[in-house]
Amino acid sequence: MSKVELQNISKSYDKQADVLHNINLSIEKGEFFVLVGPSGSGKSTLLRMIAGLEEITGGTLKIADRVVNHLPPKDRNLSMVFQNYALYPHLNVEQNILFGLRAKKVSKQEQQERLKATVDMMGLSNLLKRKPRELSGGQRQRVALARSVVSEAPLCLMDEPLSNLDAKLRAHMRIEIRRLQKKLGLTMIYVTHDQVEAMTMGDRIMVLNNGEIQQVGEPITLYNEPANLFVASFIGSPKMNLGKATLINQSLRVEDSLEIDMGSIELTEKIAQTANLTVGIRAEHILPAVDREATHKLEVINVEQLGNETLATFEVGAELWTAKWLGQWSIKVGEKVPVHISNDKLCFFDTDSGLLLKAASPVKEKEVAVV
Amino acid sequence: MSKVELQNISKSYDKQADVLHNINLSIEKGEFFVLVGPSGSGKSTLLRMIAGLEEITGGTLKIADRVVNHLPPKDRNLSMVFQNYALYPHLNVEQNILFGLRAKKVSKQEQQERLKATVDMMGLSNLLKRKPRELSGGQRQRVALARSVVSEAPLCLMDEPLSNLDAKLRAHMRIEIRRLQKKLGLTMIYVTHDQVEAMTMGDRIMVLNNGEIQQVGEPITLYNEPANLFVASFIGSPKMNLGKATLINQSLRVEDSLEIDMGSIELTEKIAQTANLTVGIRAEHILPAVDREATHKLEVINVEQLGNETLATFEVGAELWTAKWLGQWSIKVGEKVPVHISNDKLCFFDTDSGLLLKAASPVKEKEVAVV
Amino acid sequence: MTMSFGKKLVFYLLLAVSALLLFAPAIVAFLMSFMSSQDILTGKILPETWTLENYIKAFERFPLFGYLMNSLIVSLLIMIGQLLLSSLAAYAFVFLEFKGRDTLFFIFIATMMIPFEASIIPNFQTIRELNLLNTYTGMSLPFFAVAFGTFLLRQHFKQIPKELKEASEISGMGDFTFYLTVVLPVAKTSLVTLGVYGFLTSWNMYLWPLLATTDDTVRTVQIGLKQLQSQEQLNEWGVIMAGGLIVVLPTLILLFLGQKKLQKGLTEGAIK
Amino acid sequence: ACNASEDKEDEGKAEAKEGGKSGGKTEVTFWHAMGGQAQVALDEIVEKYNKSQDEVQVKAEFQGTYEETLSKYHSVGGTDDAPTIVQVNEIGTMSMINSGNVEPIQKFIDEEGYDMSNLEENITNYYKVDGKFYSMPFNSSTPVMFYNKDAFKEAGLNPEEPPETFEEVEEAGKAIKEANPKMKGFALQAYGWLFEELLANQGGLLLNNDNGRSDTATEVAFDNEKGKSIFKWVKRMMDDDTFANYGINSDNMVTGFLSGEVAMFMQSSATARDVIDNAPFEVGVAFIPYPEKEERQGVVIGGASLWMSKGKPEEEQQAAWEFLKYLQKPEVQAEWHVGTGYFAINPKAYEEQVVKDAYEKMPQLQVTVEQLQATKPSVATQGGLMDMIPEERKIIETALETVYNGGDVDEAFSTAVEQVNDAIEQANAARGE
Amino acid sequence: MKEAVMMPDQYTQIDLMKVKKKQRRTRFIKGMLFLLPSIILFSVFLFYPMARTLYLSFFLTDNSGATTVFVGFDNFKNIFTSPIFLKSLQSTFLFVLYTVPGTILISLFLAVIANEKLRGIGFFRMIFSSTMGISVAAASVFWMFLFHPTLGWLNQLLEALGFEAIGWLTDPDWALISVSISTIWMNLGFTFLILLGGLQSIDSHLYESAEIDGASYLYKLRHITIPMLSPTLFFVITVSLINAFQTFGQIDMLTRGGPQNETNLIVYSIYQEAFENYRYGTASAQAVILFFIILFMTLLQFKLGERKVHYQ
Ligand SMILES: Nc1ncnc2c1ncn2[C@@H]1O[C@H](COP(=O)(O)OP(=O)(O)OP(=O)(O)O)[C@@H](O)[C@H]1O
Ligand SMILES: Nc1ncnc2c1ncn2[C@@H]1O[C@H](COP(=O)(O)OP(=O)(O)OP(=O)(O)O)[C@@H](O)[C@H]1O
Ligand SMILES: O=P(O)(O)OC[C@H](O)CO
Ligand SMILES: [Mg+2]
Ligand SMILES: [Mg+2]
Repeated sequence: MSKVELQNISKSYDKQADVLHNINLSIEKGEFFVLVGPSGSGKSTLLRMIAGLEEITGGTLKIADRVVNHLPPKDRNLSMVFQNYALYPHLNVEQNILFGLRAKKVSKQEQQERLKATVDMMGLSNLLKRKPRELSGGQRQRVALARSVVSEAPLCLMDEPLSNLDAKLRAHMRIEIRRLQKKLGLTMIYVTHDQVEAMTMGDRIMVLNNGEIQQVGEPITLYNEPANLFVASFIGSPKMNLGKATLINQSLRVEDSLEIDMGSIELTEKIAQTANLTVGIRAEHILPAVDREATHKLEVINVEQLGNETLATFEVGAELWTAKWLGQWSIKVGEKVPVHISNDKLCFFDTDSGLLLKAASPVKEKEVAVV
Repeated sequence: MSKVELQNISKSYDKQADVLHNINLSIEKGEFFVLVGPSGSGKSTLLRMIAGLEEITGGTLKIADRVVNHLPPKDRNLSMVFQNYALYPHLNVEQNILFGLRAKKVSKQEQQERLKATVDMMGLSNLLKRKPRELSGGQRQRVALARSVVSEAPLCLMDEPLSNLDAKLRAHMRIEIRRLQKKLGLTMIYVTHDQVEAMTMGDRIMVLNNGEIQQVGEPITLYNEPANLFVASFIGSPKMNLGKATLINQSLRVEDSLEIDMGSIELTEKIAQTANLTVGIRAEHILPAVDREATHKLEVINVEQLGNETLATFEVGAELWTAKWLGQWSIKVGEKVPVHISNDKLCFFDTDSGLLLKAASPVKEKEVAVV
Repeated sequence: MTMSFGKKLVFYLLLAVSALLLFAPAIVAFLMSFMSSQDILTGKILPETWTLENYIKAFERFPLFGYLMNSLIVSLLIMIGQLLLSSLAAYAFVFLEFKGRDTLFFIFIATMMIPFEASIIPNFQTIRELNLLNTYTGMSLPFFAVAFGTFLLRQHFKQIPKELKEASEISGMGDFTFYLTVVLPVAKTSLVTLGVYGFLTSWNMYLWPLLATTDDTVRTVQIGLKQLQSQEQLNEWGVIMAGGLIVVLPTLILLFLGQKKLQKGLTEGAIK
Repeated sequence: ACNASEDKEDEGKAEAKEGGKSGGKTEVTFWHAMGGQAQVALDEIVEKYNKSQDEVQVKAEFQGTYEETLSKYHSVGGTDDAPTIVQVNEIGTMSMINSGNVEPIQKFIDEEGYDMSNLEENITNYYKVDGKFYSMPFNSSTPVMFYNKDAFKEAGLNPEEPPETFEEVEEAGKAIKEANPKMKGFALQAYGWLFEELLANQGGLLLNNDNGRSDTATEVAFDNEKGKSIFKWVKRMMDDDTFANYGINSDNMVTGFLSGEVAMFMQSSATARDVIDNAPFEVGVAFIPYPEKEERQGVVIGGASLWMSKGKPEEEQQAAWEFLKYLQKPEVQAEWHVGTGYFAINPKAYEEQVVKDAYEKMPQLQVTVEQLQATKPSVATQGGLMDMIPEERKIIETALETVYNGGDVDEAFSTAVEQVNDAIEQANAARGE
Repeated sequence: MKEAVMMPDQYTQIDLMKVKKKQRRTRFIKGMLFLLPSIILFSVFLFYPMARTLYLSFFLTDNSGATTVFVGFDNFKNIFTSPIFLKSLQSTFLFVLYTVPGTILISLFLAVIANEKLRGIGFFRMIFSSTMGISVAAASVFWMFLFHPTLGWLNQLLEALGFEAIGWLTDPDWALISVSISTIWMNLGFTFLILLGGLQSIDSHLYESAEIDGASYLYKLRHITIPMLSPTLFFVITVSLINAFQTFGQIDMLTRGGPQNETNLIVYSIYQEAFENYRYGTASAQAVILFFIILFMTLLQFKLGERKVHYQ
């Protein structure tokens, strides 16, 4: 319910200058805002600055239209869920949840009311007397969430809250957190290094690298139109296949080994004039040439059968390209396989600046008839 | 190059009896054999017994047709890569790799030769003088591998060697290990809790639960024909959708909420006679009813856009079922979406014994014309 | 790991011989404390007849029980004082950020290098001046602040996830409350370690209680033992040994009870 | 922390320092250095005294050896923790006077006109400094030579005629060794006091300025043949292999004597009861020896006297004085004498029946008295007086040990002289002299 | 209009600076409050005495320790020309030389054999650590008897084996060794506990890995155990060193510095000088020397030792 504004925020540590650099950002009330980026890119730092756990070196931070740079954490009216949950190991679930309320001297009765409501919502009612070490990872996670919910703070910060969980539980918790946030109308700032989480949970994603914003936008936008090479290779799994390319007339030569005819596709002036081109194509756009005409034959370096899909890896010059096909395909390592690379699915980047020159032609949004 | 045979192997600790129970298994020369199972199922114990680090409580262990129950580790002619690498922190990379050879008093010259060969293969040549703490996770992993390779032991054991790496590095190392094993013709026993690793690396997989073998077979077999409910929900991601079902004539009622007409599909006597049935269907077999006729309409609980695929979650009675569709679908939470559940893709299990009664009709293996 | 039978045998042999050698002085003392003087003077190894005479005498000759109580009080005082001061200081060094913190910490650590014995004279004079000779305070106060304890606890506190502190900051909890309600309970084990260690070392103190007491009513058991020994002119070894055993019994029991924790706690604090 | 401990401290202190009164009685703390039999005897006397009246309660506290007691007293002198009465051995006299923390008992003698003349003259001689009594003599001893009569018999020596001179001791030692190779002849504990006594017995002075009695001593007076003769004597016995070395440990020496390792040794008469009672053979007691070419001069009074602290309440001091007087009574001294081996400082005690009975049983106890009475009064037998004598003893002890362990006599002796002179100089400097 | 917008911003700028300063001050005060009890006690019982000791070392004193005459560096000159003090220094260094390596080697051996996973190992660990619970006074009494020239078990044993009895505490050639033996014994427990802890924190996988590589027991000891234990070893060496220089109790009870000052270790010498000879001045001078010795040794140890130590 709180709007968060960052104006020219920057951060330097004694030992490391410019951990964050001129961050300008506005997060809307009730928005689920996801922060992604490689390790060390400054995600946690940003979050902790918003929480007031880290001093702000420069710029202005506003929460709910109030400058809060100088306020200690407790006066910012927010809650935070830590990566390792930060549960007090010597307190039981109930005491953990109420810890903050007690510190704030909330009346006993209100404590109990809020506790009950929260605990019911999170399904923790019959774990109240357990110590954290007697809980499973997922249960701990929920306690940490409950602690944040019970505080009724309108702004909630989460730092990689799911990274310690196993895949199954993680999938489950993803849904729960999202549901809760919607229900309570929280403004959520959520740090993760997991792309699936980023893609599936956020209203908007911000990609951070080296303390600079790479792109802010809706998940699908980031997937389809990555602003630069970094975002392209960071968002999506398997990562986008990339290769250096030279354009001669309408023919594209990738990594000195792959010729792609651009046919009738119109290439802007910009692309033609870029000295060093990099092209990218998503794994699902290298198609098996079964129903389609084969554009290339590529040698298979590795095959991974995931059951419902098959990942084939090919060598393209110095690069390894991966294709992702639905179903189970019987391909053998060493075979040369005919594939179809749709030239309209290529993205073009300027190798030097890394910027996107042209995105792949939009995929048609598929719809299911809704009743 | 060593064959490994386990005959009636079992293991009890002082504090915990029957950690492993009557394991019978034969691993072929040069095979890449993967061991999976949930935490505490006995994977490490089994591996350590083969290595000679743990006493064998009962049964016979043969390596290369020789009974080795009584032999100390060093006489079993094998190498092992530990989950945490177990690098000697006070020795540099070279010393780490050569530790075993020195202990065995291999001649200086041979040490150097083997070192060079191994190091070149693993791309460690310019890290030789570094201490482990100065290496990245992936580099450490490679040193641990190199240590095992340099020993030239024909049998190699690995205990969750990739579990500490990040996703990208992990994908890379998967391929490298597999390549190395093929190249050296090693017999490999590989413990993992990661299904992608299990599915993509192993010639055969063994699923262990509670110290008992659940199923042994090729990855695809395990995916398509899980021997029981445990394997069904353990192999594959997202996990197989399961639900309790009752069969009345040819009509299947799942979780009291979904009616599936079995149409012309022939159900064996066995299925008809089973009191408690559980049916399962993989996420990719719940299809969007676009080109196909809709068999059901389900309410969407959650949608996850992964960019190249969309996961939709539906409520089916008490269970949550997930569908996985290629591409980007615009569905909203709360909508009722028409889907097609192919009745021939259903697996049938006996709820009480957990055993598979009938697997899904075989998927047609797709083939690409090979040149 | 599996170990061959022969290897096991060798280890047991080594262990048994070492244990015997190491414990011999204590065993000798134990045996002698049950011997009559006659047995001792004739160089017997085992008592001819086991007698409790020596223990009775030891208690009769000396207010050993009072000494034990004094030792207990002084050791407990020092233990509590050390726990309190060290934990407060360690808290500041770990959880508070302020100017000069690292310098102060360095100074604290440097005090470990000042031998107490080297400054014993002025300390004695101070205690005398403060009129604290022959008081429990005088015997314990100088040992309340110990760099070792601060250091040990600091190492343990550092293992408390920083997030606990941050979480409590966000929920608006003050430092002292956090120290009391979170740090102390969470670091219980390390407090026990320091407690046992502090208790053992103060129970075994020698020079200071020797100087700081002149009065039987506050004397500690170590000094009592020394007196017992210097007073028994004709080598009533049995009585002396009985006294010795009475003196070591409480600490041995405490040590055996706390051994595991102590070992773990001490190494952790010592190394990292 | 401070508060909590203060509470306890108050309790502790309350007990420790109730001071003046306890249960209506005036309490007198009495620090002493008496262990073994002597402690048993002393405790008995104190208990009797406490029961004999209901005005004064004496609390006797053992404080270790004389050195430890003295140093402890110095460390608390002038504070509330100081005892009412402290027992200090003879050589601590000067150090006590200099400390300024004592109440000379002359004050009480004068106030009451108490008659000190009924005490043994030799003893009062020692403790009268500049014509004034600072402390009350209590336990006085001299060193004597104990010998094993059975061993003498075995060696064909006359057990009733113990050796008198250094040379005779040596001869006896050889005879004993001959008869029993496992037994040594003589043991001399490395103890400064014994050196001083052997020196005085030849008429040698310890310090210049008349043993420090006419003026503060400025250097040693034993740097001569008399002093060295003692070292030489030991050396000769060592060469004969008739000397038993127990270093500074008196306990071990006594044990050695009792278990038949050595036939003769010198020690304070104070241990007489302990030795006689515990020996499984007949013990002889004799005068201490002297070099043949010298004449026997006799011994210096050893043992200790009792001092009163300054600054204590009038009442407490008075009570202490009462107790001190009690200790002089013939019947008390008689008991003390036979219970330990110390003299009776009040000669009337020898007429008590207890003494007579004891002499029947243990005629040896008489020797100590005889030796004292045979002493020729002189500056030498009056003994040295200075505050650094404890240090002198340490130095002499080290020198003796050096000889015991094969060191060169001349070197050890001259080093000792040098060191003692240094110590004297320093002590005088510290007093600003 | 523009200015109007700017104004509040400026205010907040100034405010922020002030607020920050204030916050810094309160943080400092809070930190000090937590440290205050320790700082006070350190000042009273550590820093002040150090200064006072230094001060005293320039004076002569009377029996109660009050200064009388200022003598400058005379006290230092005196002790450095005094054969007794020089002897005491020599004995102290010898004592350190005997006890520190002795303690470490023996406890290392004990820790290594007690680190095996064997049935009943807890019992042995208990025995090995027991001397930590035995006080100096009690231990001295025990050893005093063992060293007894006639009754002592050591001499009885020697005689039974046909050797000469030894004057353990009276023979100047033996006294320091005897005291060292008993000291080593007293220190074993603590050192053992720490070393055992160090051993147990070595990752067992390292040994398993070496086992598979075929390394022998001694090879593992030499190439894994010792290097991995080096930080712990470094710690115990430092602590033992400091402790050895501060030995007092056993001297006071066993030998009182004798024979011939052979065992007159520096702290005992300080004690005697101050509390038996009443020369607080020279005693303080000795204490100052002791302080510098320990400081120097510790620094030296850190300089030389650190390099060889392997930290994780
Ligand atoms: N207290 C500190 N002092 C100096 N540098 C720091 C400090 N804390 C973090 N850094 C540096 O700041 C950078 C950003 O750190 P931050 O923790 O924000 O990264 P992150 O994006 O959260 O990474 P991860 O995904 O690994 O958690 C890193 O380079 C880190 O080394
Ligand atoms: N030394 C031991 N003593 C007693 N029980 C043990 C011991 N080691 C393992 N176990 C038990 O044996 C069972 C199997 O352990 P194991 O380590 O083989 O599991 P795992 O399959 O490797 O699990 P994970 O995936 O968590 O590594 C567990 O229940 C464990 O608690
Ligand atoms: O042992 P004592 O009491 O006879 O005293 C001997 C000496 O005089 C002490 O200085
Ligand atoms: Mg982070
Ligand atoms: Mg495992």
